[in-house]
Amino acid sequence: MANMAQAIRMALHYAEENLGLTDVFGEDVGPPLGGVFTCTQGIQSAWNSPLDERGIIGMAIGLALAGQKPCAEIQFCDYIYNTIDLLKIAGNTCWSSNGDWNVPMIVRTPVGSGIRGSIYHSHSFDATATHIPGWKIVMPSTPLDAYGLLLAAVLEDNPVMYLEPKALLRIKGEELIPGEPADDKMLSKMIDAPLGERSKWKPQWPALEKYVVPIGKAKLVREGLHVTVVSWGRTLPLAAKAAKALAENEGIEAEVIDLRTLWPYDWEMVSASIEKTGKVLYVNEDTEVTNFGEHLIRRTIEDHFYKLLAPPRLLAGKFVPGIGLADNLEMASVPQLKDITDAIRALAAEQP
Amino acid sequence: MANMAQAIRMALHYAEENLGLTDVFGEDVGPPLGGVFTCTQGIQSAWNSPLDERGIIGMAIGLALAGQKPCAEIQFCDYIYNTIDLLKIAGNTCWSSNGDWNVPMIVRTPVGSGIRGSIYHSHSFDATATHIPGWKIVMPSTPLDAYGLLLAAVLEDNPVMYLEPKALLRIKGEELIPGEPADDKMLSKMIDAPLGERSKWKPQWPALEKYVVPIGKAKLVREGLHVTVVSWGRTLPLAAKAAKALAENEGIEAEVIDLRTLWPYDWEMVSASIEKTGKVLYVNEDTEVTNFGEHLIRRTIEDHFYKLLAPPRLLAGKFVPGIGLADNLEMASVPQLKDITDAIRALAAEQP
Amino acid sequence: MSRPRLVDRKEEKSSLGSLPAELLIRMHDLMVKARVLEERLIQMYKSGHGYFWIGGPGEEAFNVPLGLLMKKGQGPAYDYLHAHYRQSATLLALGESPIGALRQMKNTATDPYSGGRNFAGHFSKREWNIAPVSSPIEVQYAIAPGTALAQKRFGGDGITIVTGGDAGTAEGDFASCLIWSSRPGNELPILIIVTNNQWGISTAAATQHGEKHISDRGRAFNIRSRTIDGNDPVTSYLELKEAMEYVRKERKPFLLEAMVSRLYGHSSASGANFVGDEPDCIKSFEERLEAEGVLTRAEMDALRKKYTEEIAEMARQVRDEPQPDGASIYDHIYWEKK
Amino acid sequence: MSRPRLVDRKEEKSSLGSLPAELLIRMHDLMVKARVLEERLIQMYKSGHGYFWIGGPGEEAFNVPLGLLMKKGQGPAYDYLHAHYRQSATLLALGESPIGALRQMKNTATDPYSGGRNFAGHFSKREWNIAPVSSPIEVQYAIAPGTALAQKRFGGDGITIVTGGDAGTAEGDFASCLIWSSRPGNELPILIIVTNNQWGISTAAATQHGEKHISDRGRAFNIRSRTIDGNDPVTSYLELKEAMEYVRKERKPFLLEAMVSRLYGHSSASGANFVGDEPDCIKSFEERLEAEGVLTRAEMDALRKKYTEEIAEMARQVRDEPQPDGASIYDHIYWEKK
Ligand SMILES: Cc1ncc(C[n+]2csc(CCOP(=O)(O)OP(=O)(O)O)c2C)c(N)n1
Ligand SMILES: Cc1ncc(C[n+]2csc(CCOP(=O)(O)OP(=O)(O)O)c2C)c(N)n1
Ligand SMILES: [Mg+2]
Ligand SMILES: [Mg+2]
Repeated sequence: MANMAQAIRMALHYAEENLGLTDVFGEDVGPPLGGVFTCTQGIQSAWNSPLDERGIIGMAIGLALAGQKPCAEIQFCDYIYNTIDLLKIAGNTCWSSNGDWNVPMIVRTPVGSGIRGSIYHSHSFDATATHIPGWKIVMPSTPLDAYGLLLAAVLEDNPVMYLEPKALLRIKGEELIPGEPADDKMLSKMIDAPLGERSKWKPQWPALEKYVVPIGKAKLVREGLHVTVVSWGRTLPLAAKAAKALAENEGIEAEVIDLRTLWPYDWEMVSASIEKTGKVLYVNEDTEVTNFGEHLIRRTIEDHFYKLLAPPRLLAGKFVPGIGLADNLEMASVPQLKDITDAIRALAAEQP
Repeated sequence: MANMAQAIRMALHYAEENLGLTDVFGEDVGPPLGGVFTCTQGIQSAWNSPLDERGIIGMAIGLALAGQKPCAEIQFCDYIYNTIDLLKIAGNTCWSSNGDWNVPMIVRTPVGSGIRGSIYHSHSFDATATHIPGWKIVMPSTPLDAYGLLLAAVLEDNPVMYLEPKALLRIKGEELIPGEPADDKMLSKMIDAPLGERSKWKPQWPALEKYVVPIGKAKLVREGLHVTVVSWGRTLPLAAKAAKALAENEGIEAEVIDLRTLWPYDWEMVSASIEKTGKVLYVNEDTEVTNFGEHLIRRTIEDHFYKLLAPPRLLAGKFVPGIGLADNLEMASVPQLKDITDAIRALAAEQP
Repeated sequence: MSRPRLVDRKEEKSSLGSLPAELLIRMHDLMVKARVLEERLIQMYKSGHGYFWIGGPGEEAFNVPLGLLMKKGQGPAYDYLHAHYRQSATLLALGESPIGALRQMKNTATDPYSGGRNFAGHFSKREWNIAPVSSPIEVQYAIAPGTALAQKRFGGDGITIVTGGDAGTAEGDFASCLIWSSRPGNELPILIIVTNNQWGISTAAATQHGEKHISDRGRAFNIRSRTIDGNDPVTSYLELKEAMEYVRKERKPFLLEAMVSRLYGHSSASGANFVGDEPDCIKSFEERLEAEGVLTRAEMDALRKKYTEEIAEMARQVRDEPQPDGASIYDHIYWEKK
Repeated sequence: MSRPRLVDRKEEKSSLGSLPAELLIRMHDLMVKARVLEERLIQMYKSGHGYFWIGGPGEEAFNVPLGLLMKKGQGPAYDYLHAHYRQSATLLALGESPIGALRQMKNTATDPYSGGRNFAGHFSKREWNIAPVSSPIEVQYAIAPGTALAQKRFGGDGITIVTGGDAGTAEGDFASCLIWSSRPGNELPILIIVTNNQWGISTAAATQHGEKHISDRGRAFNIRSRTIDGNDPVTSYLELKEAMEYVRKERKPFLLEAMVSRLYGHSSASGANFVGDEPDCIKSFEERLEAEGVLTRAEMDALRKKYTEEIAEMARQVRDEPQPDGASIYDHIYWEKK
């Protein structure tokens, strides 16, 4: 099966061929590199930009205003923080012009920890992104969702922030992308650029099909009765793994939801699950002060307070200025499998 | 009594004379204007900068690294969003260098609604600021606190974000600043620059005294038994007013806390109050998704869940892309007196 | 700041005769109309019919020809304008009615640019490729290369025009615009304009800017660059025409700095009073029109009177129009398919 | 990108004879030491003793003279350096031991620059006014004017030096630096350096930059500006000396662009293999030193061997040093008074 980077590449290819995607651009996005995580290799409309994030976001807004369908990349979300004003403009242009203009652009950016990226290749962007009105924000945790959400993003009329959990970009999926060859070696031969000289290389794209994961729909990853776990991105597979182990070894049945869309999020699914379990744990790796999970806790409190069996919990990144390079530092800063397991276990065990 | 703009000016004067403040700068901060809200009139060390917020924050960091004590102004916090990366650097420099360097700088910026400032003179900065580690963040709601917190900021060894609720800048205080003459007409004659030609004008400063409001200490504005209301900035006096009216007319006794420092905040005082009332309402005017009040709700849930008599509530700005210019739009977007009164009343009345 | 350098047309005043009388009269008409509109907006502010005024009195001699020379329409075949907040004259020259500006001033629900949400002077008109004006200084310079790239790709002769003030060029976005517009082999059809009134609110350009001319910044990027007297409508017309023809044909950037006046100060925040010590482009143009017999004083007075009455009447009409509802804050957060 | 323009010293190679032999030998020594250090860091990365390598092989001819010419010390009387991540040679020339870089590579608790928190090449040394290197490209250009202003005020001859790469000059912060450094009457004592290796990761400068020379951007601001051959240590030394003397004395900015090589590609992310097709400053310097009889091949071989052994020994030592504790993440969020 494809890994997430390949899935993104295939989605971009499908979208430029079939859905009107016009520009895939950013630093090192075009040939020869095709992106620092290979996500844009072989994409026809991919081009390299100057090293200027403000220029990149500005260009995307301008292209969108002129009827193009751009997908801009910020190489690491760690470097997006000088563009927040422009992101706000992309998000407020439709509203400020009272519905005169829309800005159908996509920003893709890798987020999160997991590759020993040190202070500036480990940031999360959940909290900042969800505080900006006017955007839709998605974050896949599987290659298939990555494909389907990217197609949905291209079909959107509004700005979409597409967050790529960098720790998952090289992880292979468990489901085939429609049209993807069953053999991953073959897939790799077809669409991965060769190492070294590649100026004459052209990808051979499989006959991909349209597959859209609607923005705003979460995914029930595992059913359970004792506690609800809501997560997204890097921590989602860890939560699923923790839940599986807890079910097998300790009889704790956690229901795991992959939020997938951070905004507008699928409160219906989350709410129904909390209704059932009475306990909810929100897991993400952004720093824990003014964290998007805290919004979800507030929402939980508003709708479910009197029926909760335990306080809704947040497991998130520590409120420190960065993720340090050394193993111990990274492990201590953001939720790891053990932290998630412990948190689920504790919540399941909690008695008023 | 001095208004908050005058209080800030007096604090800057006191600090440049006595506490080593070296630079008060930003767009239109120096003569002839002395700041768009007059906060820097007559300040010796005030100077005008280029129209470049990134340059302003960068300059402040550089000055602080070189042992100066700068106080930079961003003319409206609405224009700070292209500098978030630099604010993050100011906040992470000590940590990233493992304690080698510190960055003792202050950023002052007016925040919030209340002057029909439309989309770009109405922003709040609470959520974004509190999500950046390494800073201390204060926001006075009275002239005396404005004075005392600014002196504390100048005495700090770390970056301090000093948020000025613009709706309160022209409101007179109810307490004298130590050294301030009792007669405000006289104060105005002494320290307000004349309209029109003022190139030869010099302020006559009163004999100000040192008065420090420690960073991290909240203020109990009103005692009460039924519900705790925690607020700061523009909404704080409204909360106090609502509480007073509810006590007088409806027998609802709300305890009102002015948080004053958003980070690191005075959990001890807030927590003790919640312990007493069992009910808490957090009021602020930043947009309500991924809002700092949601952090305080999470904290409340963590520490008090089983003893709460009602769900902790948030009253904040609506999650819309801006505050529209027309009266109706502004009123509908951010908490007004009536909204706060209604929220306190409803919470006081809430029965499980 | 030194005086403008009139690159081709040297120190002599441009001759009225280089333009047909009809055009001169049309430009004058629009300049007066724009001035009367701005003065009405100021008056509305002063009498409590608006919260804030900012606008373009003192820039008419430049902004009118700009509007006249634009290729008006929707989509990449036409010109895009990424304006700042002093460009009512450009809008009027494009054919816009003044009533829209009055409505925005009064923040009525009928305001065609923002439905009562935004400040005066914050135009938006998709039908004519007028991108929404937003308050943060200089962001339009980061955005404009995007529409220009779409046009480069589309072909034809549509161009992108971006304007802003002098102080704002200190923001990095101005530099970004120069860089993105001059990528080798990917030069963009963009006319980069700076209207230099030598002030940023209360701050004199001379205290913050080491450049002799802002337009000199284009030279390092091999961008054709020029500083002109924007207070002269004939110069402005001719220079804009030349610059626009270059951009339309060559599909390459041009940086044009126009020296202009700021006749009512920065905005209502600084009082919005007539300043008196800066050149008034209408006054000097009228002197020339009269001296050269193109228009008489009486004709010009009548014109001003006509616009004053027309626009006052519009202002009265606007006064009774409804304000937007509070509940409408949730409208248009996302695009509603049309 | 065209070849460097050697403004004063034209096309001829600078003569070794313009510098005393002792200095040539010292520069060579440091260049070799720096190269050996970087090669060791790469080897550590390749053998799993570090997660990421980025550094300066190919910039030694420029970075060594820079370090030698700096006025080393703490506070505004001394030079401030706002460096980027390719400046190990500058640090060594200032007298730093290579072991710090090895410790940072191995992210040990003993890492003197970040305690195991930051990537290789991210130096920080307050004692010598070395501001912490941070990964976001170009922010140092926004920050550096601050230390320069403090120095302008302090007097004396201490200056601020800021360095960065060519691709990064597309960020607005580079423009900000030019603007803030050249405010009329407030010109700053700052040496603004760009080390131009003609690449930003995989992107060739020629595809993104319309400037003939990046240094041309200084001219609009009346900043003295020059592009030099940074692969020649003699040219670098002489040009840096001249530029620094100007900045020290005149208290005004100078923009210096040095053309350099990137001998092991961008970083470990691009493989960190020797590229072979770019000028190697040590190789060419050694040829000249040998030709002119300053050093023999044998002496130079011995020197490299000596450093290889010394640094390998240090790397062995570092290998056994402890990693920071998880609990230490909460240390130094705020300043601890010393
Ligand atoms: C990013 C940003 N910073 C600050 C402001 C506040 N502000 C509004 S206009 C202005 C001065 C603009 O001067 P200039 O660019 O010369 O344009 P002018 O108003 O003179 O036409 C300032 C500082 C703003 N709107 N946006
Ligand atoms: C703001 C920012 N954007 C992107 C990156 C990722 N990045 C690291 S180095 C680099 C290229 C830098 O090129 P240049 O400025 O020429 O310096 P060089 O590495 O060639 O010395 C990029 C894009 C970054 N570190 N910071
Ligand atoms: Mg101006
Ligand atoms: Mg480079």
